[in-house]
Order: sequence, then structure tokens, then C-alpha cells
Amino acid sequence: MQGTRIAIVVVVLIGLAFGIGAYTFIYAKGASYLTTDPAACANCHVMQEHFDAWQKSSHRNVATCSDCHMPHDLVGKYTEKATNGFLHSLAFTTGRFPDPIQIRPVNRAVTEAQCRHCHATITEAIEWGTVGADRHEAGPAAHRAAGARPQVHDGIIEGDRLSCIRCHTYVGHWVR
Amino acid sequence: TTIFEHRQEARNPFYRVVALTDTTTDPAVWGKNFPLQYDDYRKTVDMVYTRYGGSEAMPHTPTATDPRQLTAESRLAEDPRLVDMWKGYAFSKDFREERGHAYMLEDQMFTERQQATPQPGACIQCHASVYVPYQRAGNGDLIAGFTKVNHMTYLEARKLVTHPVACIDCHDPQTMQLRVTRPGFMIGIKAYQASRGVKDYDVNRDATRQEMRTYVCGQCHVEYYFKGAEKQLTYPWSKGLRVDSIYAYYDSTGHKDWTHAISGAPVLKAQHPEFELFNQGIHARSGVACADCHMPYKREGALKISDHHVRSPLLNIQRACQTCHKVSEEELKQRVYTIQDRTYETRNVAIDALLALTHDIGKARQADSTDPKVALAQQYQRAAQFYTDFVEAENSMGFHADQEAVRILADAVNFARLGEAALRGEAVPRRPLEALAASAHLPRRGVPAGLSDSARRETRRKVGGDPAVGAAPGGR
Amino acid sequence: TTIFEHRQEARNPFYRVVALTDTTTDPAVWGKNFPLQYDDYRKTVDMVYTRYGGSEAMPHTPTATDPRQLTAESRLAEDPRLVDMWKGYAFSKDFREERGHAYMLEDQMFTERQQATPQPGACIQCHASVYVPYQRAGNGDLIAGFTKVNHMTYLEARKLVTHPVACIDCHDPQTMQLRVTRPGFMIGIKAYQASRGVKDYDVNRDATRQEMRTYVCGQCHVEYYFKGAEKQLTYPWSKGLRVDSIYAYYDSTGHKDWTHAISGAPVLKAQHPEFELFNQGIHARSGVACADCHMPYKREGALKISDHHVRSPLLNIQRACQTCHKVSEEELKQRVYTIQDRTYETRNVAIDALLALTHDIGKARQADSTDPKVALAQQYQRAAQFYTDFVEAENSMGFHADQEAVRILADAVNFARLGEAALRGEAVPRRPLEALAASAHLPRRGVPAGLSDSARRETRRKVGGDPAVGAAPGGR
Ligand code: HEC
Ligand code: HEC
Ligand code: HEC
Ligand code: HEC
Ligand code: HEC
Ligand code: HEC
Ligand code: HEC
Ligand code: HEC
Ligand code: HEC
Ligand code: HEC
Ligand code: HEC
Ligand code: HEC
Ligand code: HEC
Ligand code: HEC
Ligand SMILES: [Ca+2]
Ligand SMILES: [Ca+2]
Repeated sequence: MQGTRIAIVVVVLIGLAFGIGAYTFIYAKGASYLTTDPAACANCHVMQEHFDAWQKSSHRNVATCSDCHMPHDLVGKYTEKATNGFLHSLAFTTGRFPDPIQIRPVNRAVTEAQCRHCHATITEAIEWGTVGADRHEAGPAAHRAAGARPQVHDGIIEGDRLSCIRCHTYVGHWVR
Repeated sequence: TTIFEHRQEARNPFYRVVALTDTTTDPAVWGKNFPLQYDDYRKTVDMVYTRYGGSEAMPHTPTATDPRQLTAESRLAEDPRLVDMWKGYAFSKDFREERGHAYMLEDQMFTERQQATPQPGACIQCHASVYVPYQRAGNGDLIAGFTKVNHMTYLEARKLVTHPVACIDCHDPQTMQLRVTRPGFMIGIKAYQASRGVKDYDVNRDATRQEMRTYVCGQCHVEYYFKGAEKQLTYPWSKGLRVDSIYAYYDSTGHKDWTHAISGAPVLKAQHPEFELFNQGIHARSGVACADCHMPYKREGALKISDHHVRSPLLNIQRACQTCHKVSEEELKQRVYTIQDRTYETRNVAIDALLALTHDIGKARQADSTDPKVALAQQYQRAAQFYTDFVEAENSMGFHADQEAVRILADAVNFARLGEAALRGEAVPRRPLEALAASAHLPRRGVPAGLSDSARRETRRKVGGDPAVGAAPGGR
Repeated sequence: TTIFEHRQEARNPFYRVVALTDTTTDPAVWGKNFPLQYDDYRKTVDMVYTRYGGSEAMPHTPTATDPRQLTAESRLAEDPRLVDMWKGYAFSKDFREERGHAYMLEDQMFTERQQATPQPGACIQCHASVYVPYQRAGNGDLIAGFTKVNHMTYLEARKLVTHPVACIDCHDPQTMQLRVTRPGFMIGIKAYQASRGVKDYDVNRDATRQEMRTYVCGQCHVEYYFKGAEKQLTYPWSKGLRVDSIYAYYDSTGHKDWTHAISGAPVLKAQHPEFELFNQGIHARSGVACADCHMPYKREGALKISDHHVRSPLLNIQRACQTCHKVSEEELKQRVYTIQDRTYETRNVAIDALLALTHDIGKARQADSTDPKVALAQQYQRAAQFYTDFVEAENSMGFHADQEAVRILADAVNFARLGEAALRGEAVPRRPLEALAASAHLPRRGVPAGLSDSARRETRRKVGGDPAVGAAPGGR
């Protein structure tokens, strides 16, 4: 059952991608997702606010949209771009997306990782003992036994790591 | 894995100079490995005051029983009503503004309260580095050591300890990760979690890192009492953390801290319920931890570290608040003061109401001490007193949970009012909490306010649909 | 809508179909130019309830004096204590939950309060589109028209109007900019600004755009009274917007709304002080406006427009709150309910306290109506009543300023307590506000709480330095 449904979804997605989807992707400038130029993101007016806010942010000269929203490894990057590019183009075309736009847990996790990627050095003191080791390996304290309850908050495993965004919500763009 | 293995992978920024073990109490030794944290830790000797917090350095002429040259200001001198409020209890002899962690051991040792009443060994848990002493006293069993020290006299216990709270009380010496070392908290939080349906909670196993950033403070900044003749240090949380749950707990055990000298009422002293009140506030609800504000990150060279100079965030607004709140320091200070002034004013109103009742009961009791009206009124004083003191003793002057603090005071004034009614012989419920429930819990839209979430869901199901947001036929 | 339209709309927001002038009252005409806003505006007929807000559609059998087929639920039926609270006043006959703007004219026309007491023409300012009628009545002079209509009877005034609040009441027809059209507000806000040292404040000239997004609502969602025999509609703000300032204002004028039927006290009715309470809260302090939550931006195709379906934000959490608060809808709802439940419970406690006093005065008065103790107690009832009603009548159940709402209730309970003391013949100040000041304003660290900012600065200067954050010699 589950398998069939997934198969149907896949077929439909392929159909969309090559049919109307292609039109959508081109018309809505979904290809913008394949670049790292922030202005390209703002091709979609629904991204305009974020673009404007980014231009006033502390990161305007140091990090572009994709630096924060795309994984830094190449495969991950283009997978992410393709997925987001397609999903967002589709959403833009149908007009069916949350208002205000909200980051998805999976994309939030991407961003969290990106902060750490650039700020590895300065966060060493607060990340050490946790880097590369989430609770399934070491747990918050070495003597914590396995079987602890992992807790997920907005896509971040709140075991050992602190969320950067919880304190630094403003760094990329603040739309409030 | 230990930190040192991690260092290979993650370029650990700290250099291991000495080996730390689970018996290294002296923070100076830890400081060899972590000089930045140690330097800040030592700054807790600073005395700087804010409108309601921090502390003021007051010269003190050393005496035989109190050699201190500097103390924090006397809260009794500042507001003499407190002397009447605690009449008959050691607190009416000496009660001071609290100051930095560096002073905890000497302040406990030399408070005049020690002269007024011999204090138990149980006191020591929160005023010294007890982790190693407890282990020793219990021959490697922390809880056994804790129990044993609780039974001692204060002076016996005092001999076992050397330092105020130290690195080892919050950190695992191998991984430096946070840990809870206070049996009082381990047992208390387990009872609290059980009340919420979480079985067999082990704080050092089950808490997230962010929770630990609150729990290490909750080890001491809590309401407590000494249970029974064994003076078992106990956190009264088995019914919940709200003032009402704690009062209900005391009511069910019949515990009293002392008999009020003016009114004869069996009363309770609330003490620093920071953790409990904080948990009712919007910051706790938003996942903010004590350490976020009281030990915010600071940049030291190429690193950010936790500021171990634990103090009033108002002395460090930029780091403590401005990462989350993008408004000016002055504006943030004013926001805090607005909340605190409002709490302070209402606290003052509540203390007046409480004392009026206390004195009225005193008079009635002198006239006829067997009058059952007096006994009933005393119950209301007990409640008014605990509720008022819950906010008075809490150290943020309402900031940690602003609406809740003032709600508690409103209830306190109401208990004082009902106590007067009881004295006049009017019919009031035998228990203050029943009176509160009768007044407060009028259902609205089919949903009684103040229900637990599960009970609320239950009611919703009964009345059909979610009355929280229910559609009715529109008029269009 | 197709993707083409999306891109078109982005460039060309509005189409001018008809010419609007300063006498175009009918919103349907405006709707030709602004169909999206007009569509939403008409949705205010919807009746959906939340735990404390929105409204519930109740079938009503039309009668000779009240032809409505649907009304909002009776608040008197829900909480019959309100009948006693307002005994002797029209509100004890009929008081309902308020509903959408579409109903404002019919609800005012057909409330039973109209039967209980003939109402003045002054009522109409807030229940109809009066901008053009006022201009007409004053021959082009808005204020003159306002004054003239105030003097009329309600039924005379009613004949001058056709629509509930309409586009022209908030918008300039040429620029579509917001404007204030209600003389009551223009005069009131000017008096308030004068109390803060701002001279000659003209709201339509001096307010910022963000302020206007609150002021257009503050035109009606405010406490008011009819001054003198001329029934001049007046906002009691010349001493400030806090409940204490408003009460002080009424005390200084000696105004009463009615004589309480049970106690004989000269009492006041508070009415929808949303603007006043909101201004004491953290959202106002942070620069958030009514329209941000009650008329949030919504995406219509490529456009962002203001949602003219003015309603409870809890029915629209995503747009109303999530722009600023990045937490789930359910969590936001629970945050609001936590605040509201706490307010509601304390409101219930306050009402009980107030009614106990009211009845006690009633009894004492029957025994001896000339007893000076009764007159004094009545003053305390007056204060307790106004403070309680200030929160009861405010429509957010405390959300607009959570701590302040409960603080007000705490003071109300305290007034009730002091009223009983007065009845018992105890010495209490002649004026409740003096009693409040005597209790509340104990100075701390040299700075009396609750001082105005300028007075505080003054005190600071006197005690030397800024006692808010003052350094003292450290002990190191
Ligand atoms: C320095 C890092 C950073 C940069 C650069 C950045 N963002 Fe973001 N972005 C974030 C973070 C963090 C969030 C999540 C905010 C939250 O959930 O509180 C986010 C969320 C979003 C969202 C979801 C909506 C929201 O507000 O949660 C959108 C859309 C978005 N970003 C678009 C952009 C665009 C377009 C650019 C470039 C113009 C950009 N971002 C640049 C960090 C960044
Ligand atoms: C085709 C138009 C378009 C372009 C170009 C575009 N976006 Fe978006 N974006 C959208 C739409 C529509 C949504 C809302 C999707 C939803 O929430 O379902 C969105 C949502 C987002 C979100 C939050 C939702 C999520 O899935 O987490 C992020 C983050 C984001 N965009 C980042 C970017 C970045 C970075 C770029 C440039 C590399 C970009 N966008 C370019 C249309 C676009
Ligand atoms: C492409 C690399 C990159 C990414 C991704 C990135 N940053 Fe940065 N960030 C920088 C650089 C470079 C600076 C500037 C450092 C300076 O000015 O000294 C900076 C500055 C900062 C600052 C100091 C300025 C301020 O706004 O307070 C903070 C905090 C910060 N980053 C946090 C974050 C967080 C949180 C994230 C993820 C949401 C993030 N950064 C993502 C490169 C990055
Ligand atoms: C959101 C920030 C924040 C969080 C989180 C927080 N506090 Fe506070 N705390 C404050 C502020 C602000 C004050 C008032 C300081 C003053 O008056 O100078 C305060 C005061 C205090 C005081 C009295 C300090 C003094 O200078 O006298 C103590 C003790 C305290 N908090 C402990 C705690 C504990 C324990 C927790 C966690 C359970 C906690 N705080 C969580 C902001 C916070
Ligand atoms: C071992 C018990 C213990 C622990 C653990 C503890 N405290 Fe304390 N704290 C105290 C005592 C005792 C005092 C009062 C010392 C005195 O007045 O001599 C105090 C005082 C304070 C003060 C008042 C400082 C001032 O200037 O008035 C603050 C703030 C504070 N603690 C916050 C915290 C925070 C935050 C944590 C956790 C990171 C924490 N405490 C952990 C026992 C503890
Ligand atoms: C559950 C932890 C805990 C226990 C047990 C405890 N204290 Fe404290 N004590 C604190 C904390 C936290 C503070 C700082 C906050 C405050 O003063 O309200 C403090 C502050 C103090 C102070 C300084 C302020 C004042 O009250 O003058 C003294 C003295 C003191 N304690 C004495 C004692 C004595 C004596 C006992 C035993 C009867 C005791 N403490 C037991 C946690 C505790
Ligand atoms: C509990 C709140 C909190 C969390 C969680 C947090 N930070 Fe910070 N961060 C701060 C504060 C406060 C400062 C400011 C330090 C200062 O001013 O000395 C800071 C400073 C920084 C800076 C340096 C700013 C400068 O002045 O150059 C960077 C970069 C940074 N943080 C990145 C991160 C990253 C990446 C994460 C997640 C791994 C993170 N932070 C998690 C609170 C936090
Ligand atoms: C009252 C509790 C407490 C005491 C005592 C304490 N710490 Fe910490 N420490 C903390 C907290 C909270 C953190 C933040 C941990 C986290 O985020 O997981 C921390 C973090 C650290 C870290 C990690 C890096 C950083 O700065 O965030 C080091 C290293 C550290 N402490 C060393 C020490 C040393 C050395 C001492 C004694 C001189 C000490 N601590 C005493 C509570 C304490
Ligand atoms: C880690 C993030 C964080 C830190 C640090 C923090 N806050 Fe907050 N604060 C919040 C959040 C989240 C809220 C809830 C409202 C919201 O969602 O914006 C809040 C709410 C508030 C409010 C409104 C609630 C009320 O009780 O009226 C005030 C005032 C406030 N904070 C002051 C402060 C001050 C002062 C400090 C520093 C002592 C501080 N905050 C530190 C995150 C933080
Ligand atoms: C930060 C958001 C916010 C702001 C700003 C705000 N309100 Fe509200 N308001 C609310 C919430 C939440 C409620 C409670 C709704 C409920 O109980 O369903 C409410 C309730 C109300 C109600 C009763 C609604 C009902 O459904 O019965 C009125 C009337 C009202 N507000 C008017 C105003 C006015 C006038 C202003 C400006 C002076 C204002 N509000 C500012 C959030 C806000
Ligand atoms: C200053 C503006 C203002 C004036 C003047 C005013 N109202 Fe209202 N009225 C409102 C507002 C705002 C509401 C909705 C909020 C509420 O019901 O609390 C309302 C609601 C009502 C309602 C519906 C709820 C209820 O109370 O049953 C009636 C009926 C009503 N008014 C009648 C009158 C009458 C009769 C008068 C004249 C004595 C009058 N109004 C004068 C602003 C005003
Ligand atoms: C001309 C007077 C007037 C103005 C201007 C006005 N209101 Fe109202 N409002 C009323 C009246 C009267 C009612 C009650 C109508 C009824 O119950 O029949 C009401 C009802 C409401 C309600 C309750 C809806 C419900 O479902 O219970 C809300 C919310 C509200 N107004 C918000 C606002 C906001 C926000 C603004 C400004 C953008 C505003 N009002 C401007 C007079 C006004
Ligand atoms: C109770 C007050 C009120 C009434 C009545 C009202 N509006 Fe508005 N309107 C507003 C507010 C507030 C804004 C936001 C203005 C701003 O941000 O400057 C607004 C904005 C607008 C805008 C600008 C675009 C937008 O949506 O933000 C248009 C066009 C508009 N209104 C048309 C109308 C029409 C047509 C009517 C009658 C059907 C109407 N308004 C009735 C308060 C009102
Ligand atoms: C335009 C921005 C904005 C909007 C819209 C907004 N808020 Fe807030 N809210 C704030 C700010 C700013 C604070 C103050 C704390 C801070 O600085 O984060 C705050 C504080 C709060 C608090 C904590 C204060 C308290 O009283 O406990 C709650 C709860 C809250 N908001 C709920 C809501 C809800 C529910 C809505 C929607 C009905 C809403 N907010 C809409 C900006 C906003
Ligand atoms: Ca202090
Ligand atoms: Ca309503």
C-alpha cells in the first residue's frame, strides 16, 4: 500500500517536472535556486522581504542565502537546491504555502549546520564534547546510560547541542 | 569518550595542564586547565547593586561570632515589617540581601540566625562544595552521605567542607559536561516528574543539555524544608511546582516551620523559589535557561565561553539580553524595572494586608485563645503568609514570571481578607485552597480555567469538539 | 488565480473604478476600488468563539423591541454575579459578549439597556459611521457636529446614520492614509499628551503611521463617560492612561455613573479600556499596534494587504502572531490561554471580594444609613468596583497587558479588604488612592517605586549618581 502510494507520487512528480513543472520551474525562475546569487533568490517576490532584511543584516557581506540555507557539501547542496527549487517553485505557482513563510524543520537543521560550518573555531569551547557526538554516542554526561530520551525541537536534536538560532535569530535577516 | 579524545577530532581549545578526578574539589586546580572560567568565577566577590538586585557592600565591625568586615545590606533594616512577618523565627533576627557565590559559605556560617537557633547539617548542601564530602561520608554512596550529613549539626557538617560551590558541583571532571550533584534536587525533580506522569526520572540521564543549564542552578535556588526529626532536606514538589501545589503539599503533610509569635499561627517560610517561579514564566516556556541570562556567552579572543561571573543580568545586559532582544540597554533595563516596580508595589500591599490580619488574630487570641474563629483565621494567615513570602523570598522581584508573581500576591491579599472574615465569624471554607478554588474556578465556555491539560482535553471531549476554538453558524 | 496574475498584481495594486470624496460613506462604493479589503470587511459578520473571545451565535426570538434573530451570548447569564455588581444600572439588564463590527449599530439599537434607560445621542460616535453625519450636523465643523449630536436623544441621533464603522471613518478618501475622525479621541489624546508635557497635540498631524495603526482603534476601544448635563462624550485621560490616573480623574471630578442599588455607593462603570490597558503592556512598549494583530498583513496573490476581517487574533494565529513569534500555533494559543486563565481566575476572586463588601455595606446601611463608616466603606467599594470592572470590561482577558491586569485586580481585592475594615470602624485613609499609595510606595534603594521617569531622575540626582546601577567597593 505504502509502496504503491509512493510510486504514484514519484510518477506524478516526474510528470510534473517534465510537463507543467518545467514551465513552472522556468517561468517562476526556479533555476535561481541553482545559483548562489542572493538577488536570484529575490527573483521571487515572496523572498523579497528576506532579501531586504538580509541586506541590512550583519551577514550581508559575509554569507549569501545559500551559505546559510544549503549544505556545504556539493552533493547535499545540489540535492537540496533541486528539492527546494522544485518544491518552492510549485508552491509559488499554486500559491499554496504558509503565510508568513516558515522554515521547515529539515531546512532549519541545514542552517544550524551551516552556522557551525563557518563558526567552528569560535564555537569550539561551547561545542566540544558534543562535536560529532550526539547523545546516541556519548550523551550529555559520559555516565548517562543509553536509552535516554532524545528530544527534538524544531528539527534540532536537543540532546547535546544548543541551537544557535535560538539566541541568534537575527543574524540572517529579521523580518519582524 | 572523554574530551581528550574529542580534541583530536574537534580541536579542543583547552589545554590539559593537570589531571582532574572525581575528588578534585579545589577550583584553583581546575583553573589550571580552564583559566578563563576560573577568573570569572572568582569575580563573584564583586558587590554591585541594581534597583532590586545585586548587593550593597556594607562595612561590618567584626565581632566574636561574626568576623566579616563586609556584609550585604540588611533587608530587615530596609523594611522593618519583615521583622513582624517572621516574628518568632530566626529570620526576624537577621536577613540580608544575597550576594555572589564566593560568599555563600561565610554568609551561612556567620548569619545571626545561627545564634538564634542551632541549625542542622542539612543546611550545608547549598552553601558549599559538598560533592566530595558527601561521597566520603557515604563511602562512595552520594545519597547515603547526604542523609548522614543531614543528621549532623551544622558545625559538624561545616568541618567537612572547604569551598563554596565549585567546578566539581556542576561539571563532570572528565567530559566537563554539566551534571546535577545535589541529592535534594535529584529526589525532588524525580517526584515532580512523577506527578506529571514521567516514571523513574533520572536527571543526569534524561535531561537535555539545555535543561541542565537550568537544573544546575535549580539544585539550590529552590524552596525547601527539613522533613521530620531526621531533618531530611526536601524539595516540596511531589504535587507540582506552582505555589498552590507546594502549599497543598504542606497542607497535606501538616508541616509548619514555626509558630508565629504574634498570632500563634502554624506558619511556613518560603525560601528563594527562583526555579519554581521561573518555571511559570514566559522565558522558561520559551526554552530559555538560567545560564542564558546569568552566565551568558562572552567572547574571549577566538573563543566564546560561558561567563562564570554569575550575577544580576542587569549588570551585563548586552550579553545577557541583547542577543535575543534587539532593543537598547536602557530600554531593557526599563522593561525589567517596570515589571519589578509593579511587583514590588503589590508585594507591599500584600505585606500590609498580611500584617493587619496577623495583628488582628493576635488581639482576638489574647481575648479568647480557645475561640475556634481564631484557629480558622490562623489557617488563612498561614496561606497569606506563604503566598506573600513566595514572592518576597524569590529574588528577581517578579521578573522571572511577572504575571504569576502578581497573581500570587492577589491571592495572598484575598486570603488576608478571608482571614478577617473568619475572625468576624463569617462562614468561610475550612481550608484556604478550597476558598481559592471556589472563587477562582468558574468554568467559562464549558472549560473550567486552571485545569490541567489532560483534564481540559477530557472536558472538551465531553462538551463536544474543541470549545477553545469552536465554530458557530455565521450570520451571513 | 494564475501565475500570470500574480506577477501582474505585484505591479498594479489598485484600480480606481470610482471617485471617492469626503462624503462617500457607503463602503460598497469604496469596495469598487478596493474589493479585497471590502470582502474581508464584510466578513465581520462571522461569529466564532475562542475560550474567552470571539462570540457565540445565539438564536433569538424576535420581539417588538428587538427584531434580531441572532445575538451574541449573554454575559449576565454566564456569570450572574455581574447582575449584582451592576445592580441599579442598565448593564444589569443586558450585557453581551461583543461581536464583529458589522453588528455594532443593531446591537446598540436593540440592547435592552435602551429600554432600561433612555440613552443619549453621544452613544452613536462609536457605533456608526458618523464622519459625514457629524460634518453635516456641524455645517462642515466636525467638533460642532459632534457636540450637537451628543445633546440629542439616541433615537434622534440614530436617524442621522446608516452604516456601522465604514472605510471613511479610518481612511482619507484621496490618499487612503489612516486618519482619526472621532472628536472624543482627538480631545482625549490631546489631554493625555498634555499630561506628559506635549503641548497642543494634533493626532492627525503629529502621530506616526505606526501610532495611527493603534489610534484608529483607540477611537472607540476606550473607557469613556458622559460629562455633565450636556452629555459630552469624554475620555478621562487628562491625568494619564493607567487605571490609577483614570480613577484619580474621576475622584477629582466627583463623577459617578450611578448609585449602587445594594450599597448606595456612588459607583463607576468601566467600559472596554482596550487602548488604555494595552498601553501598559509589553507589546505596546515594543511598538506593536492593534492592527498588527487584529488586521495582520495577508498575502492575496502577489499583494500584501491588511486583513479587514477584524477579529480575535486567535482565529488567525499564523498571520497575527507568527510573523513575530517563530513557535507553533498551538504553543501560541497555549501562551495566550495561560495568561487569560490566570487573569480570569483572579478576576473571579476579585468579583467575590467586591460583592462581599457590597452586601456588607448594604446590611450596615439598612441598620443605620447615616453611619459615617458606611460612607467611607462606600468609597472603597467605588474603587474596588472600578478596578475590578477595568479588567472585566477589557476584552482581551488580560492578554493586552498581563501583569498590569492582575496587578489591578490585586489592588481591587485590597480595596475590598479595606472597605471591610472601614465598616468595622478601623482607621483607614479617607481616599482609597491614598491607602494604595501608603501601602505600595515604599522606597527601595532610595528610589520610590512607581515614580514617573522625571521624578525618578530627580530622586536619583538627589541621592547622588544612578542608584539603579551603582557600584560599591568590591571585596577583592
Ligand atoms: C547568516 C545566515 C542566513 C543568511 C545569510 C540568510 N538566512 Fe534565511 N534564515 C536564516 C535562519 C537562521 C532562519 C530561521 C529563522 C527562524 O526560524 O527563526 C532563516 C529562515 C529563512 C526563511 C523562512 C522564513 C523565516 O523567516 O523563518 C526564508 C524564506 C529565508 N530564510 C530566506 C532567505 C533569503 C532569501 C536569504 C538571502 C537574501 C537568506 N535567507 C539569507 C539564516 C540566514
Ligand atoms: C520560485 C520562486 C522562489 C525562489 C527563486 C526562491 N524562493 Fe524560497 N520560497 C519560495 C516559496 C513560494 C516559499 C514557501 C514554500 C513553502 O513554505 O511551502 C519559499 C520558502 C523558502 C524557505 C522556507 C521554507 C522551507 O522550505 O524551509 C527558505 C529557507 C527559502 N525559501 C530560501 C530560499 C533561498 C535561499 C533562495 C535562493 C537560493 C530562494 N528561497 C529562492 C519561493 C522562492
Ligand atoms: C558563509 C559563512 C557563514 C555562515 C554560513 C554563517 N556565518 Fe556568522 N559570520 C560569518 C562571518 C565571516 C562573520 C563576520 C565575523 C566578523 O565580523 O568578525 C559572521 C558573524 C557572525 C556573528 C557576529 C555578528 C552578529 O550578528 O552578532 C554571529 C553572532 C554569527 N555570525 C552567527 C551565525 C549564525 C547563528 C549562523 C547560522 C544561522 C551563521 N552565523 C552563519 C560567516 C558565516
Ligand atoms: C530571561 C533572563 C533570565 C533567566 C532565564 C533567569 N533569570 Fe534570574 N534574573 C533575571 C533578572 C533580570 C533578574 C533581576 C536582577 C536585578 O534585579 O538586578 C534576575 C534575578 C535573579 C536572582 C537575584 C539576583 C540578584 O542580583 O540579587 C537570582 C538568584 C536569580 N535570578 C536566579 C535565577 C535562576 C536560578 C534561574 C533559573 C531557574 C534564573 N534566574 C533564570 C533574569 C533571568
Ligand atoms: C550550591 C548551591 C548553589 C548553586 C548550585 C547555585 N547557586 Fe546561586 N547562590 C547560592 C547561594 C547560597 C547564594 C547566596 C550567597 C550569599 O549571599 O552569600 C547564591 C547567589 C546567587 C546570585 C545572587 C548574586 C548577587 O549578586 O546577589 C545569583 C544571581 C545566583 N546565585 C545565580 C545562580 C545561577 C544562575 C546558578 C546556576 C548556573 C546558581 N546560582 C547555582 C547557591 C547556589
Ligand atoms: C535548597 C538550598 C538551600 C538550603 C538547604 C539552604 N540555603 Fe541558604 N541560601 C540558598 C540560596 C539559593 C541563597 C541565595 C538566595 C537568597 O538569599 O534568597 C541562600 C542564602 C542564604 C543566606 C544569605 C541571605 C540571608 O538569608 O541572609 C544565608 C545567611 C543562608 N542562606 C543561610 C542558610 C542556613 C542557615 C540554612 C539552613 C537552615 C540554609 N541557608 C539552607 C540556598 C539554600
Ligand atoms: C544561549 C545563547 C547562545 C547560543 C545557544 C549561541 N550563542 Fe553565539 N553568542 C551568544 C552571545 C550572548 C554572544 C555575545 C558574546 C559577547 O558579546 O562577548 C555570542 C557570540 C557569538 C559569536 C561572535 C560574535 C562576535 O562578537 O564576533 C558567534 C560567531 C556566535 N556567537 C555563533 C554561534 C553559533 C554558531 C552558535 C551555535 C553553535 C551559537 N553562537 C550559540 C549567545 C549564544
Ligand atoms: C553553578 C554552576 C557552575 C559552576 C560552579 C561552574 N560552572 Fe562551568 N559551566 C556552567 C554552565 C551552566 C556551563 C555551560 C554548559 C553548557 O552549555 O552545556 C559551564 C561551562 C563550562 C565550560 C565549557 C565552556 C564554556 O565556557 O561554556 C568550562 C570549561 C567550565 N564551565 C569550567 C568551569 C570551571 C573551571 C569552574 C570552576 C572554576 C566552573 N566551570 C564552575 C556552570 C558552572
Ligand atoms: C535566549 C533568548 C532570550 C534571552 C537571553 C532573554 N530573553 Fe527575554 N524573551 C525571550 C523570549 C522567547 C520571550 C517571549 C516572547 C517572544 O517570543 O518574543 C521573551 C520575553 C521577554 C519579555 C516580555 C515578557 C514579560 O515578562 O513581559 C521581557 C520584558 C524580556 N524578555 C526581557 C528580557 C531581559 C531583560 C533579558 C536579559 C536579562 C532577557 N529577556 C533575556 C527570549 C530571551
Ligand atoms: C500582540 C497582539 C495584540 C495587539 C497588538 C492587540 N491585541 Fe487585542 N487581542 C489580542 C488577543 C490575543 C486577544 C484575545 C482574543 C481571544 O480571547 O479570542 C485580543 C482581544 C481583543 C478584543 C476582544 C476580541 C474578541 O474576540 O472578543 C478586542 C476588542 C481587542 N483585542 C482590541 C484591541 C485594540 C483596540 C488594540 C490596540 C489598542 C489591540 N486589541 C491590540 C491580541 C492583540
Ligand atoms: C467610546 C466609544 C463607545 C461609546 C461612546 C459607546 N460604545 Fe458601545 N461599544 C463600544 C465598543 C468598543 C464595544 C465593543 C466592546 C465591548 O462590548 O466591551 C461596544 C459594545 C456595545 C454593545 C455590545 C456589547 C454589550 O455591552 O452588550 C452594546 C449593546 C453597546 N455597546 C451599546 C452602547 C450604548 C447604549 C452606548 C451609549 C450609552 C454606547 N454603546 C456607547 C464603544 C462605545
Ligand atoms: C467606530 C467605533 C469603532 C472603531 C473605530 C473600531 N471599533 Fe472595534 N468594535 C466597535 C464596537 C461597537 C464593537 C462591538 C460590536 C458589537 O458587539 O455589536 C467592536 C468590536 C470589535 C472586536 C470584537 C470582535 C468579536 O468577534 O468579538 C474587535 C476584535 C475589534 N472591535 C477590534 C478593533 C480594531 C483592531 C480596530 C481598529 C483597526 C477597531 N476595532 C476599530 C467599535 C469600533
Ligand atoms: C477600523 C478602521 C478601518 C476601517 C473601518 C477600514 N480600514 Fe482600511 N485600513 C485600516 C488600517 C489600520 C490599515 C493599515 C494602514 C497602514 O498600515 O498604514 C488599512 C489599510 C487599507 C488599505 C491599504 C492597503 C492595505 O490593505 O494595507 C486599503 C486600500 C484599505 N484599507 C481600504 C479600506 C476599505 C475599502 C474599507 C471599507 C470597506 C476600509 N479600508 C475600512 C483600518 C480600517
Ligand atoms: C509586530 C510584532 C509582534 C506581533 C504581531 C505579536 N507579538 Fe508578541 N511580542 C512581540 C514583542 C516585541 C514582545 C516582547 C518580548 C520580545 O522582545 O521578544 C512580545 C511578547 C509576547 C509575549 C510575552 C509577553 C507576555 O505578556 O507574557 C507573548 C505571550 C506574546 N508576545 C504572544 C503573542 C501573540 C499570541 C500574538 C498574536 C496574537 C503576538 N504575540 C503578536 C512582538 C509581537
Ligand atoms: Ca542579590
Ligand atoms: Ca467578542
